[in-house]
Amino acid sequence: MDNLRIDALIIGGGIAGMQSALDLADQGFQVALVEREPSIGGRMITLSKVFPTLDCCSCITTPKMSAVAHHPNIHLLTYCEVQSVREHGTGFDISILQKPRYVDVSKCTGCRDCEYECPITVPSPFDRNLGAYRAIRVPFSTAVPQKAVLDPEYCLWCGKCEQVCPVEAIDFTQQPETFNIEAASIVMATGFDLTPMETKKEYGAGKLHNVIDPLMMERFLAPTGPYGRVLRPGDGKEPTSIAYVQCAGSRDETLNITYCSRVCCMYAIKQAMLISGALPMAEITIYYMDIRTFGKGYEQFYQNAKAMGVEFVRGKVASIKEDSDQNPIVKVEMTDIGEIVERTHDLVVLSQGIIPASSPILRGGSTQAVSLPLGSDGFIYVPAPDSAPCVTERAGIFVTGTAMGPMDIVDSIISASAAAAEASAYIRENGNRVEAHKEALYA
Amino acid sequence: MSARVDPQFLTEIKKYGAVNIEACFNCGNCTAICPLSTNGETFPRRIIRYAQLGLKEPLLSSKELWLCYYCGECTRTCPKQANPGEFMAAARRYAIASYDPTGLAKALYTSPILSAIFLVLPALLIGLGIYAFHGPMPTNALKLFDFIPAGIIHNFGVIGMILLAVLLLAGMVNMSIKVKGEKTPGVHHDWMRALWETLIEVLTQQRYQQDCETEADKPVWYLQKWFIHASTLWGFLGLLVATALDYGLEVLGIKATGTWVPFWNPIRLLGTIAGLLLVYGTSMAFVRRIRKSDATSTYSTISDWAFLILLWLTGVSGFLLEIALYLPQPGIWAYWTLLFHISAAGELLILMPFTKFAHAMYRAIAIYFHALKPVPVAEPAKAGAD
Amino acid sequence: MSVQNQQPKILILGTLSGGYAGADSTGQSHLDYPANTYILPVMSPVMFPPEFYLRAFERGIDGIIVMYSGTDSPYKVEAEGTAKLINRAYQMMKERGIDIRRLRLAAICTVCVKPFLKEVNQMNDLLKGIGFVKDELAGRASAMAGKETAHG
Amino acid sequence: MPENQEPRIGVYVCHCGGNISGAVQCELIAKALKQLPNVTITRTDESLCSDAGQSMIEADIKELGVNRVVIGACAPMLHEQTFRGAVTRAGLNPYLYQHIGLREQDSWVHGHDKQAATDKALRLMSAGVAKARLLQPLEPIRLGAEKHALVIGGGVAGLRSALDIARQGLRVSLVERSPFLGGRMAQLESVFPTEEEARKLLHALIEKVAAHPDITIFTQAEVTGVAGYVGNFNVHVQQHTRGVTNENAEALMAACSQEVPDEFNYGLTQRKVIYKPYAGCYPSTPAVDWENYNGEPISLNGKQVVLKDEPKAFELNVGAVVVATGFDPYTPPQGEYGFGELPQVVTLPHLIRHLALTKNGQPLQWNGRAIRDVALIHCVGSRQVEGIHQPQADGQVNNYCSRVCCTATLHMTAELHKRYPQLNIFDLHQDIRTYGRGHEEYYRRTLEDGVRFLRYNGEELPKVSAAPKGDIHPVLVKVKDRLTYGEEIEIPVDLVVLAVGFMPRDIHGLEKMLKVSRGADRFLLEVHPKLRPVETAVNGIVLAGTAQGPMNIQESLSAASAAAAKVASLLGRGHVELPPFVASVDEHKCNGTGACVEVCLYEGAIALQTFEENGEQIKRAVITPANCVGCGACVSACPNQAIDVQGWTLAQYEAMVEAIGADMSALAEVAS
Repeated sequence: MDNLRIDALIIGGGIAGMQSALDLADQGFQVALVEREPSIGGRMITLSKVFPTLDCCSCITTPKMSAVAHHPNIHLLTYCEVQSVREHGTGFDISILQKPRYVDVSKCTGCRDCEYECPITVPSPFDRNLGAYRAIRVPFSTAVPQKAVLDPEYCLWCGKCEQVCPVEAIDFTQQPETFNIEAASIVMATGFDLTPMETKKEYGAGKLHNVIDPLMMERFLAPTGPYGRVLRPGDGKEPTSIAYVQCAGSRDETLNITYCSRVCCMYAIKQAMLISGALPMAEITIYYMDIRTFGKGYEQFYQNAKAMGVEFVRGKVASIKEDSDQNPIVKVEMTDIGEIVERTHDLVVLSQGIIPASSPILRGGSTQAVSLPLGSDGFIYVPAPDSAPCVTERAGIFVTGTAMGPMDIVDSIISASAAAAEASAYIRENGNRVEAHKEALYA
Repeated sequence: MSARVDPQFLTEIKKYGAVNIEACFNCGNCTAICPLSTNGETFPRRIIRYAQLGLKEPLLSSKELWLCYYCGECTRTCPKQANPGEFMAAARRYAIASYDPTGLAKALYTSPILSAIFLVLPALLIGLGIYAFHGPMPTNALKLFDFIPAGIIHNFGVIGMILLAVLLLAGMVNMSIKVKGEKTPGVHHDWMRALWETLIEVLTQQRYQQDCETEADKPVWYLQKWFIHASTLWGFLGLLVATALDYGLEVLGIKATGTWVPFWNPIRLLGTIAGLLLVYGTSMAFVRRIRKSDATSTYSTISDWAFLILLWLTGVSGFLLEIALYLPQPGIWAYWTLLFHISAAGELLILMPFTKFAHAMYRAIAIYFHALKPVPVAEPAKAGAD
Repeated sequence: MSVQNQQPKILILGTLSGGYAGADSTGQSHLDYPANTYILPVMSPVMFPPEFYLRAFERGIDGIIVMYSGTDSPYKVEAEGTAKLINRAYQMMKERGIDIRRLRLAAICTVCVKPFLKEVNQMNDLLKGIGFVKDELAGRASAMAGKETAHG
Repeated sequence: MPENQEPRIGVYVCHCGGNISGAVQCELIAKALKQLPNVTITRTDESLCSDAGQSMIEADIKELGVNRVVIGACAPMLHEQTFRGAVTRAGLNPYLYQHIGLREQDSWVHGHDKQAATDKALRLMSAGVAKARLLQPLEPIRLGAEKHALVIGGGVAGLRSALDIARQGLRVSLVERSPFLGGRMAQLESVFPTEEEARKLLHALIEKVAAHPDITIFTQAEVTGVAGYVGNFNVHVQQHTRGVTNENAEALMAACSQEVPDEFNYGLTQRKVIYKPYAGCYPSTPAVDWENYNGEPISLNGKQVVLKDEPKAFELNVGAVVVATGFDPYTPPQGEYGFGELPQVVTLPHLIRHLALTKNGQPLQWNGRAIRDVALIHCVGSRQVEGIHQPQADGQVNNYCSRVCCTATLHMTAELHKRYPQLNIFDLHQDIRTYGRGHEEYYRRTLEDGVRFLRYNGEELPKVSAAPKGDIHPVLVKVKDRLTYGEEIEIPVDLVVLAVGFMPRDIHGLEKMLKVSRGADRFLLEVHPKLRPVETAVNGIVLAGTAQGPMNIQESLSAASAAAAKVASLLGRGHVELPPFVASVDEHKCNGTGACVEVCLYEGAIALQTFEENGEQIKRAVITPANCVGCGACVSACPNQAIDVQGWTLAQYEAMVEAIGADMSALAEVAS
C-alpha cells in the first residue's frame, strides 16, 4: 500500500462516515475512508427498515456504499486500523495498519467460490451470531468491496479455497502492512456499541434463552437475515407474544449510564410495527418510562403503532426471569394503575442503549491512537455544542454521528454533512489542499 | 375526590432520613422488585408518591409502610439511586412520630441534641433513683436483691409498664383508626384468623425469611438479615417471658425473686438462651451498621443507634449478671452491673413508643390489617326455590 | 447449440432502485430460479403506456412482472401512476382475450430476495398452467370467428 | 463523429474467471451474436474489467471503428462506470455503451441448467445489441452555476449557513426580514446544555458573518420573486429603508414618542417605533418600524422630521437558495388552559423574557403579585389529538412533538429554582423527552431541586381555572395524575406557564415562489429524511434549521452546516452537472396536447410554450432539464409518442422486447 497525501481522513465507514466522505469528495477534496471491518456499511447495513418512513434500510445504505466505492476522490481503505495520529503542521501524520485479508483484492471478483468450498462454519457477527458463514467469505451479500476475506482464527489452512479460486486470488502469505497517510484534517465517525446485555443482572445478564438484543431482532426482520422470519432463538418457535423492555441500558444509574440513548423508543416501535406485519397474530407490548418520539414524523409513528394495537405499558421492568419452558417472565409495576404484573411472553427484546464504540482508536492505553478528551458519558467531548457541534478539542479533528453521543440515522446524516462543512472550511482556511480535485465522471 | 398537593410534606419527611428520595422519577422499579409488595398493597412507590405530593393522610393510614422489612432490593436496583428502602424507613420514623401523642418521638428523630439528652437523662435518673434506695453490697455471697430490693424494681417496672402501655395504646389506636379506614357496611372480617396470622408472622418472621433475601447471594443462615433480626426479636421476647415468669412465681408465692436456681431450671434456661440470641442479634446488627454492609445498614439515625445500643447493653449486662450468679466469688462489679442493667432496661422501656422499638407494635397492627380478609358471605337462599 | 423455445417467456421490468437491484441480490445469494426470465432495468415503469404490454405479448412474451419500488420509489408519481397504467393494460388485455394474470405488479426492494423468488416462481407456475400467450391470442381470434359464424 | 455513423457494434462477453463461463457458453454466444446486423466484432475475455480487458475494448474502438459497445459481465452496479471510463478514454461518448448483467442475473442463478443459462444469455445479449443500435450520444446536463448563494433568514441557522457557505469560497447574500439579525435565539438568555449566554454565542457568530468579505447582509429585506433553476436562480428582493442614519439615529430614537408593544419581549414592555430590540443588537443602528410608525413628524433640535420608507427593489443571481426562515412559538387560543382569560397564565417564551427583565435579587412577581407556586404544563400546541384540541385556523391539529420544549421547560425550572429556591414548582407532562446529550441531566437536576412532576394523559388534559374565593392562590390547576393512579390532584398556584411548541411560520408565500412543499406537519419538506435530509424536491433549494421542523440550537447549527455543505458541493465547481436521463420532446411529433404537463409532478420540469411556425401559432411541450428527474410519466401520457427519456427510450425497450421474444433458432444453429 502506497503512502497517501489527502485532505481529509474519515475514520469509520458507517452511515455518518460515508456521508462525510461523500460530502467532502463531492466538493472536490481528496478523502480517505478507513474502516476496520472488511466492508463499509457500519451498523446501518445490518438493519431491516428505518423509521419513520419504513423504507428498506439497504435501499438507502447500498447506494451510498456504492457511491463511496466509485467516487474518484475517495480512497476506500477497508480492513484497516488507525495506529497513530501525530500533528504535522495544521494537519496530521497517520499510521494505518492494513490487516491481511489473505485474498488479493486486485484479483478477487467476489464470486464466492472459495466460500462455497470452505469447510469451516463460523458464527456470523453480521447476523449477531444468529447465522453462520464460512471462514473465508464475502462478508455479506451487499458488501463493499465485494471481496473475500479469510478469518485466520478459524481457518484450517486446508487450501480448498486456493484450489477453487478461478483467479488465484488466495494468498496465505499476506502479512499485516503499515502505511502512512498525511491528512489535512480528520473526521471521527467511530460509531457506537450496544450496552452489553450482561450488565443488568435483573434482566438475566444475557443468560436467558429468549431474551434478545434489538440488533438481533433487526436481523430477524431483515430480508437478508439468517432465517427470514421472526423466531425464538431458544427453540426456533414462532413467538406470539413479544415484549420490549425500554431503557434496558440507559437512564439507569445502577449501570452508570444516566443518559437517554435516544433511538430505542423509535426502534422498538418500528420493530413492533414490522413484527405485526410479519406475525399478524402476535401481541406486542412495550414497557417504557417515557416514550421519546421527538423527531420529525415520530410522534405520529407512535400514535399509529398505538392505533395498530401495540400495547404500551408505563413502568420500568424490574426483573425478567424464565419459566421451565424458557418463556421469559417480565415483572413490572403498571404505574398508571398501581398494579404489579408478572407477564409471560414468548420473546423479550431488551432495548439496550448506545455506548461509545469500543474502538481501540479511542481508548485503551498504548493503543490510543487519537487522543481526544471524552465527555463524562464516554463519547467524544465537544467543547462548544451550541456554537460548533462537530468541533473537538483538537484543531483539525471533527466528530460526527454516534461517536459524539446517541443519535438516530437522520441526525447522524445531518451531523455528517455538518462535520464535512467544518472540515472543508478548516482545510481551505489553512490552505493546505493536496491537489486540484477530480470530478466524478458520471455522477 | 381530589387531593391537594402539599409541597412541604416531603421536606418534613426528609427530616427523618429519606436520603436522595427526591431523585425518584416514579418508574415503579422498586414496587415491582419488592418481594413483599402485592397488588392492593403496593409499595414503596405508592408511599413515595404520597410523600412527593404531600398526601399526608393516605401515607399515615397505609399499612404498606409496615409491611416493608427493608431488605434493600429496591434500593440496590433503583435506576435513580433514590434509595426507596431508606425512604420507607424514614417514613416509618415519621409515622411513629405522628402516632406518638407526646411529640417526643419527633424530637428524638429530628433533633440530635434532644435525643442525646433524652437518651442519657432517664437512664441516669433511674440509676440514681434506684441507687437512692440501695442496700448493702455483700461480698461474701452475691445478694443482688439485698443491694436493690426486688420490690422496687418490680414496682418501678409495673408503673413504667402501665405508663408505657397507655402511651403505646394511644399510638396504636391512632394508627389503627387511620389504617382501618372506613368500614364497609355489611362486610364482616375474619378477625380471629387475622390475629392468628399476625401472631404467627410476628413470631416466625416468615415473610422476612422467605421473601427478603435474594436467592442468588444468600449468605449462610446465621448471617442472614432475617436470622439476625429474628434472633434479636426472639431474644427480647424470651427475656421478657422469663422475667415475667420469674415475677409471676414470686407473685404466686412459689419462689422469691433472687432465690438461687440451678442453670438448668427451665426459666433460667430460657433466659440464658434468649440472652445469647439477643446479644448475637444485636452484635451482628452493630457490625452490619458499622460496616454499612448493604443499603439497609448504610444510613442510621441516632434513634436507630440508641435502640440498638440499649438492647445490646441490656442483653450484655444481663448476661454478665447471670455469669456472676454462678461464679464462686463474684466481685463488687456485679452490683454495679445490676444497677446498670436496670437503668438500661428501664430506658429501653421508656424509649419504646418513641424509637424504632415502636415498629414492633405498629408492624404487628399492620400485619393484622393486612391479614384481615372479608368473610365470604353465604349466598342467600334463592326466593321461591322451594 | 440449440434454443429452448418450448418454455414460456417471462419479461421482468425491474426498477434500478427496486426490482433490478433485488434480482442482483438474489444472484449474490446464488439462489436458483427459472431461466426463462428476462430482466430489463428501468428507471420507473410509469413510462410504459398500456399498449407497450400488449405489444410485448404479441411479440411472444408470455408473462410480465413489473417489479417497481412503489412507495419507496425516488419518483413521486411511481406508485399511483404505474397502478393506473397497469389497470388500463388489464382492460385492454381483457378486450384482447389475454389472461390478465399474465401481467403482475409487485413491489420489490433492493434486498427482497424471497419476494423476488416468490413472484418469479408464481408466474412460472401460472404460465405452465395457462400456456403460451400466442395460443390465447389465436384462440380469441378463432373464438371470435366461431362466434360470428354462430350468429351469422 | 463516430456516433453519427452507421452503428458498428462491439460485443464482449466476460468469463468472469469462470463465474459466467461456468454456466454460460460464452464462446457460442459470441459466435451467434456475430450474425446479427451491425455487429462488427464479438469477443470473450477471461476478465474484461482487468486492465487488459479494458485495453482490448479501447483498441477495438480506435482500430476497428467500433462505435457502440455491448458488454455482458457482472452486475452493472459494480462495473458499469468502469467500462464507461474505458469507452470515454477511447474517444467514444460514454452513453454509447450498454451493460448486461450476466453474472448475478444468469450464471449465478441458473448454474444447474447450462443450456437454459446460455439461452437466456443469448437473448439478453441480443436485446443489448438491439438497444445499442438505437443508442444516441448523450451529454450530462451541465448548467452554469453562480458561485453565489442566497440565505433567507438571519437567525442562528441562516447565519451559520451563510458563514459556512462563505467559508467554502462562495459568495453569500443574506436576506433578513426584520431590521436586526439574530432571530429567536436573541430572545433567549442561556442555552442548554452548556448554560452559555445565548446572545454572547449569537454575537460571536454575527461578528464572523458581518466581518466575512464574501457575505452581504440585507436587513429589512424580503424576497418578492424567484425565477430560474439550480445554478441560476434570479431572485427579486425588496428592501425597506432603515429610516435613520448612523448620525441621527440615537437622537431620533430618543426624541420619538410613539410607542408600541415590544415583540422582542412578547409585549411585556413597550418600545418606540424607532428602536433597537436590545442593547448590543446587530446592526447597532436603530431602525424604524414601518408597520407601526404613524407617519407623524418627530421634533429633533427644533426641526420636524418626517420619516419615509422608500423601499428599493433589486435582483440577485444566485446558484442556490438556503431557506432558514425559522419558526413561531405556538400561541394558545383564548381559553386554552385559561390563556388570555386568567392573567396568571403565560407562555414559556413570555416567562423567559419576564425573568430576563427581572433583575437578580429582585423577587419574582407577576402582575404585581409575589409568586410562590408555579405550574408548568408541557405539550401546549404539540402532540395534539383530534377531537380533544381546538384545531388551528387551517383545521389541523399539531400532532407532532416539538422536540425542544421538554428540555427547555426543565432548563427554565432549573433556572427558576436557582434564582428563587423557595419557589414550589410543579411540572405537568405526558412524557419527559430529555433525549439529547446532557439533557437528561436537567431532569435529574430539577428532580433534586424538588420540582414535583405530574403526568397527564394526552386525552385528559389538566384543567386551569380561577381559584375559589378565599383561596390564597389565584389559580387552581387540576390534573388526573397518572403517577398517582389517575387520582385528581389539585395544585393551587400563582402562575401557570405553558410550554408552547413550534409552529410552522407563515413565510408570506415564499414557499410558493420557491416551489417547495410542506409536509403533513406544515413545516417545509425535505426530499427524503435520510437520503437527502436538508434538500428540497427543487434542485438547488435547501433547508436550514427550524423552517423544516422543531430543532434546538445545536440541531439547527448542524442542519445549517449540512445545508452549507450541500450548497458547496453544488456550486463549488462553477457548474452543475446532472445526469442526461431526462425527458426530451420530439418537436415533429408534439402537437401540444398538454397531457404530459398534466401528469408531471415536478414543478417547472415541463411546460407548454407557444411557437410561431409558418405563420401559425403552435403549442409544444418544452422540458427544463434541470427540473426533470426522468421518471417518464410524460412518456406514457403522450398520445403521440412525442416524448422519451433520453437513454431509456420506449423504442429501445420495444427493440429489446422484440429481441427477447424472437425465434433464436437460426442464430443458435450457426453457432453450434
